[in-house]
Order: sequence, then C-alpha cells, then structure tokens
Amino acid sequence: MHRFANPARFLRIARVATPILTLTGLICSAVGLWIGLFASPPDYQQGESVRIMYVHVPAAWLGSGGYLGLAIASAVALVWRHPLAEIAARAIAPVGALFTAICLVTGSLWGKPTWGTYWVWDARLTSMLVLLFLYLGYLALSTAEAERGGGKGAAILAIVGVVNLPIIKYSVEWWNTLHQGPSIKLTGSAIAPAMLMPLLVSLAGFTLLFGAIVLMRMRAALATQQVTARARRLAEAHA
Amino acid sequence: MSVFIGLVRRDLALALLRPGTLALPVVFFVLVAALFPFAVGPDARLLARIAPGVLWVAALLAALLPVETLVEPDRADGTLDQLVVRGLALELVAAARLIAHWLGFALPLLIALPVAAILLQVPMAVLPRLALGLLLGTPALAALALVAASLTAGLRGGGALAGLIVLPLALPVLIFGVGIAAPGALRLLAASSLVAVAIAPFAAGAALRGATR
Amino acid sequence: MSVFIGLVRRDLALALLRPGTLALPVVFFVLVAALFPFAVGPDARLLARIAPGVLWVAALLAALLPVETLVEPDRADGTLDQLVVRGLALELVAAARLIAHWLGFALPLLIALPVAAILLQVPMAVLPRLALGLLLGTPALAALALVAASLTAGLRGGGALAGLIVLPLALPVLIFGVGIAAPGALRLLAASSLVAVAIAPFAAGAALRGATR
Amino acid sequence: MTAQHLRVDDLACERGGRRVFEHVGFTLAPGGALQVEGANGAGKSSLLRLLAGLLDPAGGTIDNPFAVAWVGHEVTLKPGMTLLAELHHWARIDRRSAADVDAALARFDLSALRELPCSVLSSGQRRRAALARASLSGAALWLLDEPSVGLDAASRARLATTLADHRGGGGLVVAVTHEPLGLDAPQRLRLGE
Amino acid sequence: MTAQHLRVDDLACERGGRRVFEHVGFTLAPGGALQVEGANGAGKSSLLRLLAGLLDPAGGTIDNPFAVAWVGHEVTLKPGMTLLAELHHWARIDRRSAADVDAALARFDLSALRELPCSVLSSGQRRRAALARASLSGAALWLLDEPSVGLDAASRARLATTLADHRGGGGLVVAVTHEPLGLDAPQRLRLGE
Ligand code: HEM
Ligand SMILES: Nc1ncnc2c1ncn2[C@@H]1O[C@H](COP(=O)(O)OP(=O)(O)OP(=O)(O)O)[C@@H](O)[C@H]1O
Ligand SMILES: Nc1ncnc2c1ncn2[C@@H]1O[C@H](COP(=O)(O)OP(=O)(O)OP(=O)(O)O)[C@@H](O)[C@H]1O
Ligand SMILES: [Mg+2]
Ligand SMILES: [Mg+2]
Repeated sequence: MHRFANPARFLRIARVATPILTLTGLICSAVGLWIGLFASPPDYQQGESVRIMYVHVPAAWLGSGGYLGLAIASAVALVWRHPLAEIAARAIAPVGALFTAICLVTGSLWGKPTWGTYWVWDARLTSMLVLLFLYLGYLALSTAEAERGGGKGAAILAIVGVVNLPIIKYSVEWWNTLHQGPSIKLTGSAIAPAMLMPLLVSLAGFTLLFGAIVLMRMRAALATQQVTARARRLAEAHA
Repeated sequence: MSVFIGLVRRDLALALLRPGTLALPVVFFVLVAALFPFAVGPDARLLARIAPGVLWVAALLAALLPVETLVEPDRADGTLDQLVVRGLALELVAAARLIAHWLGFALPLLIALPVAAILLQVPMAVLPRLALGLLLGTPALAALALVAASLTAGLRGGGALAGLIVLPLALPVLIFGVGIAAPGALRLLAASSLVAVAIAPFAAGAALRGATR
Repeated sequence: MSVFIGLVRRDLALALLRPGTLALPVVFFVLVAALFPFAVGPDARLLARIAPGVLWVAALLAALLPVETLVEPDRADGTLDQLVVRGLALELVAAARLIAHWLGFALPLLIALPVAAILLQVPMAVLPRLALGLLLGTPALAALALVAASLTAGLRGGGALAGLIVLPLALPVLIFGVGIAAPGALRLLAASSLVAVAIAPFAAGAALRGATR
Repeated sequence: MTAQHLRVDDLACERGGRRVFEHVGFTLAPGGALQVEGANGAGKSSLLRLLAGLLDPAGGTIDNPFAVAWVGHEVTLKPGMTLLAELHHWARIDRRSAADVDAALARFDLSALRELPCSVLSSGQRRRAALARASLSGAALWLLDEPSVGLDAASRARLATTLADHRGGGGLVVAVTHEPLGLDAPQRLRLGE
Repeated sequence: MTAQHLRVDDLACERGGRRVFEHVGFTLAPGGALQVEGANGAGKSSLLRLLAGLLDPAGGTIDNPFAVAWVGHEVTLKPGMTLLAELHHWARIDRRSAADVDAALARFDLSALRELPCSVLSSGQRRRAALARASLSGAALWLLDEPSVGLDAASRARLATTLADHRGGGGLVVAVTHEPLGLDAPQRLRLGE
C-alpha cells in the first residue's frame, strides 16, 4: 500500500509510464475510431448515426468508472492519509467529469436522430446527468478547500456520492427507459462482432488515455506543490 | 446525555434569537407555492398533479436557505474549539445540531403546509399524506443541509457550493417523497431519512474536525 | 464614481465571483431546474408549461440564499464603520451591494437558461421572452433581498423577523414574471424593478445607519 | 485666524439607555495627542465612536474639522482576501496610490505577508494590518482603540515612531489604551472617575 | 510513582505547508506555569492549539494527561445570549454548579453585568468573561492566549491572583503573552529565535 507513498518514487515510475500510456492510448483509440467510423458496417436500423457509439459507450464507461476510482482514491486518502491519494483523486475528477460530459453530449446528439429529441427524462440519461453533478460538486468543493488550505470535505463527499450511485441506478423503476439495456456482456454479446471489435479497441484506447492524463495531472500537482512550498518558505524567511 | 440535551436546548435557544432565520424558509416555501398557480394557469387538475412535486422541491430548497449560518458562525467564533477542547465528539455536536435544525426548519414548514396546499389547490384529502411524507422526509433534508453546511464552513461561495453538494444527494428523497402515492414509497422515504440521519453526524463531524484544523 | 465601481468590484470579489468561478452558480441553477422533472415527472408538455415557474423559483432562491450574509458580516466586522468614517453615504454602499448581488445571481441564471431550457423541454422560440422577463424582473428580487438583509442586520428577535416582511412584496414580481405571455407583463416587470431598485438603496442605507449605531 | 482644532465640549454618552459618561471636554491642536484611559466599561470605545461620528452624543458638542482614520477593536479584514488586496481596496477609497500601500506595509513589516490570505494571519499581524490601513489613509485625525494590543515589542516601537511621525506632520491622535504607547507628552483623559 | 506531568518533546508545527517552528520541548509539573513569548507570527498560538489538540503536530510528541481549559484569541460569546446564560451553558457541559458560575463572575467582577446580552459588553468585559469561563471549568491545564489583552489594571491584578490560586491548587498554566502577567517564577519559552 505504502510502496508508492513517497512522491519521489511515484514520480520516477510516472515519468516512464506516462509516455507509454499516451502512445498506446493514442494508437488504440485512433485505430478503434478509424475502424468504427469508416471500416465498420452501418447499423441496419440506425444507419450511420450508430457510429457515435464508438465514442459514446467508452465515454460512458469511463465516466462511471472514473467516479469509482475517485471514490476509492478519496477513501484511501481519508483512511490511510496516503499523501498521493488525495492528489490522485483531484487529478481523476476533472477527467472523469469530462468523459461523463462527452457521454452526455454524444448521447443527446445520438438521441436527435434516433429518438427525435436531444433530451428525455429517461432513467439512464438522468442518472448520468446526476453523475456529472456529483463530479462538479466534488470539483467545486475540493478547489474551495484547497483555497483554505486543505480539508477532508471533498473526500467525504466523493464517498457519500458513491453510496448514492446504486440508488440512482434503481431509479429505472420510476421511469420506463428509452435507452437500450446492456447489450454487451462478457458472454454472448447481443452486438455484431464487426461492431464489438472496434468498440473494445477504442474503449481500451480511451482507458489508456484516461490513465495518461491522470498521471500527467498528478505530476503537475506535485510540481506546483513543491514550488509554492518553496516560495512560501522564502517569503516567510524574512517576515 | 444531559450534555447532549443541553446542546440541543442551546441550539434551539440561539435559533430563537434569530427568528428571521427560522422564518426565511417558510416565506420561501409559501412564495413558491403561491407562484405556481400563476405559472401553470387556472387548470386545477394540472395544478393538483404537480402540487406534491412543487411542495417537495420548495421544501428541499428551503432546507438550503439557512445553510450559510448553520455551522460557520460556530467555527468563526471559536465555539467548535471550545467543544473540542472539552473532549466532546464533534459527531455528538453535529447530531445535536441536526435535531435542532430539523425542529427549527421542518416544524415551521409543516405548519405552513396547509397554507401552501390551499394555494396549490391540493385536495384536502391528499393533505395528510403529503404532511406525513414531509414529516418522514424532512429529516433527510435537514441531515443533508447539515452535512453541506459543515463541508462548506469557512469556504467561499457557501450557498451555491452547498446546493451543488446537497441537491444530487437529495434526489432519492425527492423521488420517494413525490411518489408517496406509490405503494411502499412512505417506507422508502422513512428508510432514506434513517440512512441520512444515521450517516450525517459522522460525515458532518469529520468535516468539522477538518474545519477546526 | 471610481469609488463606487471599486465597491462593486470588491463585493463581486467577495461574492466568489472572481472571473471563472461563475461556473459554480451556473451549475447550481441547472441543478435546480433539473429537480423539477424528478418531482413532477418526465412529461415534456407539462415540463414546458411549468418552465417559467421553475426558473423564477430558481431566481427567488438565488436572491434569498445570501440574505443572512449579504450585509450582517460587514456590520459585525466593522466594515460599515470604516465606510462611514470615510464619509461614504451608506446609500452608495447599498447601491453598490445591490448591483453586485444582482450580477452575482441573475447573470449565472441567464447563462444557465439555455441548458435549463433543454432539460425542461422549453421550445427555443420561447427562450428569448423568458430571458427578457428574468432580465427585467430579477433586479426587483435583488432589491427586496438587500432591504430585508439590511433591516435584519444586527437585530435579533422581532426586529430580524420584521425584516422579512418586505419579502412577500416579491410575489407581484414573480406573478408578472411567470405570466410574461400576458400582454403588458413585461412592462409591469420593468416598472416594479424600477421602483424597487430606486427605493432600495435609500431604505437599505437608512437601515444600515441604524445598525452601526 | 487660528489653526483648526478638534473641540469637544461637555460631551455625554448613553449606551442602551444607560449614561456611560458626561461632562467630557477637551481641545486638541494639530500635532497633539490625547491618551484616553479608564477601567473596562468606562466608555473609552464609546467616546471614540462619538468622535468618529459612529454614535450620536446624548449631550454636548463635537467640533471636528479633520478627516478621520479609524482603528476599532475589530481588525476588519476579509478572510478570503489577501493582505495586499485588502489594503489596495481601502487605499482606492482613500484615493491613495499603490506606493502608499507598499510604504504602509513596509512601515509595519508586513511586506513579506502581502500575498497571504488574511484568514491565515496571526492576531498581531492582523492588528498591524489594521494600523497600516489607518496610516496610509492620509486622514489627519487618527482614532485608535487599544492599538498596541497583541503587538510584539518591535511592532510597538514601530507604532510609536509612526505616531510620532504623524504628529510631526501636523496629524492628531486620539488613542485609547491600558498601557503606555510611547506617545510623547500626550494630553491625558481618564474616564469613569 | 511520581505525579503526572505535561511532557512536550521535539515538537514541530506546520501551518499551510510552512514549518512554523520545530524542536520545541518542555516539561510542566502540577503547579507549574509556562510563559510563551515571541514575535508576531512566531507560532505561539499555533503551539497552544497543538497542546489543546486543535492542531496536529508535524513532528514530535505531546503527552498531556490533564483536562484542558481554552482561552483563545476569540472570546466565543454569542451576541444575543446574556453573560449568565453563556457561562451556565458551558458550566453545564463542564458539569459545574450555578455556585461555581457565580464565584467565577465575582472573581472577575462581572456580577453586575450578568444579565446583559454579550453583544453590549465592552472588549475588556468580554475578555474577562472568557477568563471566567476557563476559571470555572475545573480543568487542570489552562491554555491562555494573551489573556491580559484589553484588561484594565484592576482586572490584570485579578487575573494574576486567579492564576496564582489555580497553581496553588496544583493547576498548570501555559500562557502566551507579550507583556508580564504577574506569574511568579514561570518557566519561559521564546519561539522564533
Ligand atoms: C444523453 C443521452 C444518453 C446518455 C446520458 C447515455 C448514457 C449511457 C450510459 C451511461 C451507458 C453505459 C451503460 C453501461 O454502464 O453499461 C450507455 C451505453 C450505451 N448507449 Fe447511451 N446514452 C445516451 C443516449 C444514447 C442513445 C441516443 C443511444 C442510441 C439509440 C445510445 C446507445 C447506447 C448503447 C448502444 C450503449 C451500449 C449498451 C450497453 O452495452 O450498455 N445511448 N449510454
Ligand atoms: N450597544 C450597547 N448597548 C448597551 N450598552 C452598551 C453598548 N455598547 C457598550 N455598552 C456599555 O457601555 C459601557 C462602555 O462600553 P465601552 O465599549 O465604551 O467600554 P470601554 O471603555 O471601551 O471598555 P474596554 O476597556 O473594555 O474596551 C459598557 O459598560 C458596555 O456594557
Ligand atoms: N491556517 C493557517 N494557514 C497557513 N498559515 C497560517 C495559518 N494560521 C497561521 N498561519 C501562519 O503561522 C504563523 C504562526 O501563526 P500564530 O497565530 O501561531 O502566530 P502567533 O505567534 O500567535 O502570533 P501573534 O503574536 O500575532 O498571535 C503566522 O505566520 C501565520 O501567518
Ligand atoms: Mg473598548
Ligand atoms: Mg497568537
């Protein structure tokens, strides 16, 4: 657990990992998207608009997956006071929020041709919107706390938010959903392999990019942290 | 225990010193109720249909109004320090504050409910159910408001920030509350209040500990 | 004059509205708008119909949220004393605070309007009229909130309560606001805002002078 | 004609319906200093508020031709703002330049703290900030309520020299205090005797 | 076995990521007093907060077997409450009797003001109220941050005797101050040297 506790070691590892993730991520998503957008068959009922899926679905998964990561990092920060965990959480949040937003935008763009409207109050759409709000709440609180000089609030919020996620999922029972249910399962996916393959490839690519961006942000955060600390010492030296 | 009761009594006494704080949510609640008939027009059926939702949203937002003065003053004037030094668990303090806040915010709201209901032309038959729903649901709202207030104590942009934190978490309560017609909704409402009230003191306590540092 | 602008700038800075952090209140409003579909159900036609009401509820909430922190802190920490000693008219201070308060909640509200409109399924054609209505009506809400805040500053008990008496005056504004479809409603909105904004600085100033004594 | 004076005659003060003091009078010429003493609750702060026009006399007259700089018991700094932002704000109202702000910061040895948010300043640092604000206001009459409270020895010396300089430039000082401020040859006024 | 002591060893303090002081250590026996001095910003209040458990040490250890009474820079009185109500509230938490409250009020000559709302008290009267609250808490270790600030001569004398009595009864005092408190033979700790 504490193997990475010391920022120096983390930085050493991250310095190597970042470019690798970035490169492979770019390649995978490029390939996946290229196949998806040009080299895969149009959907027999949705036509070309189905191609949005290759962005939409990975974004959706990373959006929700990112929040899980955020909550876990926050828990580690709270329980073990792990120095890097908080930085990790603050690095993950905006990226996850971004993917969530992408999912929402692509989704509603997809909605216009398929459902005839940009937005419907459908269980899944709504739950995704709420997820975005949770992200934004975390971001606002954590920055405000950083301004004051730290605090546990944002971490607590992130964890409490996770308690809320399943509840949001169950809201399906209050609305009949327009959105399609899970068609991709580990066994026997209800989706044509010609579509599944590029989807999974771009998913892998996006995931790698997600990791790369988080690492970059963590490194940046650590750097600024050291700089400001030094500046503070200098200033106060002759106070 | 006597200490706990003492804390609740004290919080209530302080709240009574500032009845403006107590009245503000009620004023807001009634204003919102008075507003919607004009928004949707005279159609009574339509009005009756949205009435529970409107009342619940109004209640939810009303719970947010005192958020900036719920704990911040105690942090700023050193009250929290005095309590911590005496070895009182901030969770206990938060629990006392939660009870006081609920009494100070939910009771006036329930008293104002009939007025609001009349304004929204809610059939009197529905009123008891609505009241029961609010009675069961408002503890959750109070709990969320307390947590938000503790989280944002001493931070800029208190109100909007607190709202951003509370509202997503309050959605389940809102959904259960509006759906009280549905079977078992009341039970779900009570359940979510129980959960919220059970967790809130610990979340708030931890947040306050951070704020005194 | 430069002093006046300085006061407004300062108030904005204190109200978290440093450029960039505008995002927070904007999101807050989208969130408030998003509450109603949960409360009244996803029926698009219904939502579109109550949309004006929803937006005005958001406006009212935003105007009232800071009532307790709008002027009281300045009294308690001696800011008002510093201003009075410098020979600044408290009316001027109040006017600056009024503008800052309005910018602080009405601007984000207007920015959030398009998104809220999509969520509430408001036909784009109606949007400009809604925006215009908010633009014309919200100054009145800001003015009333400021007067209430000034009247309650430093007072406790009955006095603090009395300060809230002005708030029901918001009802006409809200009614004109949600009824913007009606002929002449916009003119009425503008008129009530004009009156409120013209009177508020003097009422608030007088109240503040009392509070510093 | 003679130079302007701060003239106070047969002043009486009431707080909450209670007569706190009466028959207080004095005259202060440019360059002069009045040191107000007395037990807690004798009405020293109330007297300052009367002189500043923050309170209405229950009797008597105050004739004050001078602009006023006010340092009350409260330091009046907004937690979120940096020290520099605070002083700049008040300097703008007083129509003073950024140079004046820097000078005032230096005068009370606050230059190194200028970028810190006021919420993190120590009590003495805050008090020094309040004094700096008064010293850069350019007002002729300084009303100081226990200005040396919470200051360390070095800062008290700075305060003394600042007050001396101000008086040297024809400024007036009315200071409430429970301990010597290093004012040279001040007039003294004891309340509550 | 020996009596319990307050033991502080190699203590370090950080505020806002900055090291304020380090290598601070002392031992205080029952009846003992520590007078903490140092320039503004040297970390005196921070040290008190560490001792009170209101702040986490950046290094070192604090071994404090005693109950704590806290008098910080803030007086912590609710404006609308009467002085008596305030003291009663804290006395209830400290499980002290009404008689203790009256004694504390008398000790700091506040008995006449008991029915006044705290908002109207003068600064020195407030500070005395804060001291009275500490003196009736029954805690053995008193942590006082500049307790004599704003007090008139008589009240300072009362404070000195109160502290002496407390130490006489086996109590401990850690007091931050910029001026003599009349503690007899206190240990001294200068921060920021
Ligand atoms: C704003 C609108 C939309 C949102 C917020 C949204 C959200 C989501 C989410 C959260 C997922 C991930 C589900 C999971 O966790 O397994 C998902 C998957 C998916 N979405 Fe959407 N969606 C939207 C619109 C659409 C539209 C219009 C279509 C096409 C008709 C669509 C087709 C899909 C498909 C095919 C999947 C993968 C199905 C699966 O295996 O889970 N979505 N969407
Ligand atoms: N707003 C008020 N209403 C009623 N009485 C007040 C008010 N403000 C102050 N008093 C009373 O007036 C008296 C004088 O208060 P003042 O603050 O002037 O005393 P002071 O001389 O400054 O004391 P200190 O040395 O403690 O600052 C006090 O007894 C106080 O209780
Ligand atoms: N919350 C905080 N965040 C960052 N820095 C802080 C914080 N609180 C205090 N400081 C800094 O820590 C240093 C010590 O503060 P502290 O209040 O302990 O000083 P002090 O010795 O009590 O000074 P004074 O004599 O003025 O009371 C100061 O330089 C202050 O700026
Ligand atoms: Mg005084
Ligand atoms: Mg200090």
